[in-house]
Amino acid sequence: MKFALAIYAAPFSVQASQTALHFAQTLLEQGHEVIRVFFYQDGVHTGNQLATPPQDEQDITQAWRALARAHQLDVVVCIATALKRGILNEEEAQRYQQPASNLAPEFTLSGLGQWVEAVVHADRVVTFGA
Amino acid sequence: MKFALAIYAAPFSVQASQTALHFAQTLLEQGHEVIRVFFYQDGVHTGNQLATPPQDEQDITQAWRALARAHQLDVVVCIATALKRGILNEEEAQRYQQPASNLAPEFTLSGLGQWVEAVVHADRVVTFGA
Amino acid sequence: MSTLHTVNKSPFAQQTLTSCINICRAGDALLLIEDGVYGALPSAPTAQALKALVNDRKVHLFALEPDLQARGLNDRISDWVKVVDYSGFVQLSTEHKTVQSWY
Amino acid sequence: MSTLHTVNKSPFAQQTLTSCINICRAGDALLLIEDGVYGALPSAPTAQALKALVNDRKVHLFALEPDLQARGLNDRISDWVKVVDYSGFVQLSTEHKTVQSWY
Amino acid sequence: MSRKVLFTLRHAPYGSAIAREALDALLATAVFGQDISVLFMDDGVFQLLPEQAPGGLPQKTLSSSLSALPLYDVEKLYVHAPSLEARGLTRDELALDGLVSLSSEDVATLFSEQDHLLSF
Amino acid sequence: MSRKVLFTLRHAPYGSAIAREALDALLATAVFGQDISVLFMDDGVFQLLPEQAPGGLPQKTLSSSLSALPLYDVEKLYVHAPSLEARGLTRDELALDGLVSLSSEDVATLFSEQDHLLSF
Repeated sequence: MKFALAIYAAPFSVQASQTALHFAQTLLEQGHEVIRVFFYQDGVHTGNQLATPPQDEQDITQAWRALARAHQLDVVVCIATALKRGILNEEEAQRYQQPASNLAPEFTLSGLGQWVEAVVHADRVVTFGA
Repeated sequence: MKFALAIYAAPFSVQASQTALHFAQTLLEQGHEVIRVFFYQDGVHTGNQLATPPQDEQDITQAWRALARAHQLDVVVCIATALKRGILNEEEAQRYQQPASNLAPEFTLSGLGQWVEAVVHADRVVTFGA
Repeated sequence: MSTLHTVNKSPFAQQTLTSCINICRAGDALLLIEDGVYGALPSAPTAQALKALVNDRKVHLFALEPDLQARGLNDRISDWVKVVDYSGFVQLSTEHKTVQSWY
Repeated sequence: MSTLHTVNKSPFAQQTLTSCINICRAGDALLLIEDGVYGALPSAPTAQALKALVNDRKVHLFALEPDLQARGLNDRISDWVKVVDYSGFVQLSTEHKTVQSWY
Repeated sequence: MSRKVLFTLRHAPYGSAIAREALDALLATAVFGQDISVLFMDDGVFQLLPEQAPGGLPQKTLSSSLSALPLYDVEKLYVHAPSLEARGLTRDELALDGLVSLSSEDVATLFSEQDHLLSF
Repeated sequence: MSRKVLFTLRHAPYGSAIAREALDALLATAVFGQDISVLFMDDGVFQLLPEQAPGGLPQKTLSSSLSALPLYDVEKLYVHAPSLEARGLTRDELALDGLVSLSSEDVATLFSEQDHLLSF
């Protein structure tokens, strides 16, 4: 089946981010298709490649990056809620004259339209709230 | 009186961050001393200088920066919970070989000892939880 | 068409599970995840309502095994709660037409 | 020595205010802030307990004015709730020896 | 392709950004021509109180944004009656016209008619 | 200068990072020689359940970290008895020894004896 996942929860702060990761891994293991993962609200922090967790804790951002690379996942970070929370790619950093960018390269910064498109084409939509 | 403030709440996500800001402003207006503001847990996102909120929303990070400059406030971001959440100064970015840093210059990245020291010397400790 | 409901908040702290219980209908499934698994305890304020949901209103009730295990709850849950792993979570989400997340 | 308690969660959604009410003692103050100001409504599940707190247990009860105003609650709150602004919040924190934040 | 999508809004305004960011998601979905229903439930009904004035926070007024929903052709607007009653509110005093009251059983039926359920 | 500081822990473990990060703050305060008391209350008592095994999450086991508190000379350990009772738990089955049970009134007294109250 075609799944679209919405993640509203910050990594490293609440468990929902781990739940979503585990759910996505299981979906892919079972041969389902994840047509898009959309990070919204505090979920956008998942795309921050500067996250440097201690060695004895899971690096959720790295885990999503690895999953995205292994399965060519379409992982989208909502541009409006990300800018507000200080998650930027190089293009937006330049546009707003910010001194640096921090979005991991596996993530795409895009609008809510990407989410609506995924909802339209998905057989199932699953939300992971904070 | 000498106040120490602890802020555990993310800016732009929950109101507690605005409440803390307003409380600190009022303390200073009334002649109280804010000996330290300690950002912990999701509060550390307050130090992210890449935050780019839309023009019709309050820029909480800028408001804290302005308050810190105007009153020479000691605003400390907890280093352990900040690194985990991807908030780094240049020194830590180099140490962990991260491609960029994002901590606003008005904030200091430091350990929990700074918080304990503030608690010891404060007449009042006020916590702003998420 | 039936719905899979997920609940991730403790019923001792929040009203989330109660809200979900009021909306479940026959054929739906309710999956307790994260801190929601405290709702599987017989001492939970929602315990009688959940039992009635299973027995009288024909709702299927589950709790996510790794979340029970993390919290030390495996041997403490009510016997009307079924335990599933992530494969079960995925299967439930395919068997029901929609998924409602209560958080 | 007395304590200022702050509560920032809606009593319709969370048990936070109830927990605080059980711990308040005579001479303490309780300040409702953020979504906690919904606790100032007469319809709140905690309304009778709060009234008893004020009348029988001699606890001072306040709600933060800008938070009431934001939510459209100014004309709806119980008459045993006093309204304060941020200056009042600061003053309460100086008048009591400690501040306990319930969130 | 148009899908039947229900937005369930269960959180109070201002205390968190959920209500505001839910509205943004709702309007985006409306703009893309989906068949949207909106349900206010639990503390989400507080989004509908009139006379909200968050100038002091400062945040934008949510109720006035909500009243623009019909302009986006979002016209299937529901409120969970037991949530209103528990809060001592009546449909007539709310800042949004055209709300249909639903019992818990009605909400279950509404859920069953959707292609997708989005919750905020 | 040593201050009397009470840590009140009210949140369940694993669902959020609060319990873990509270413990870090607690141990740091102990290392700096303050006069610390710890109170487990509301869902915070779930931090004390034995047989926690979060390997699948993956997070570190909280209860085993808590059992190290006496090594840090944190020995004033309290549990709110009504919180335990409401959850069907007894003091004897918890993963931490030396917990003193307090009524709500006792907790109010404990609060009144402190220089500062830190809540997590």
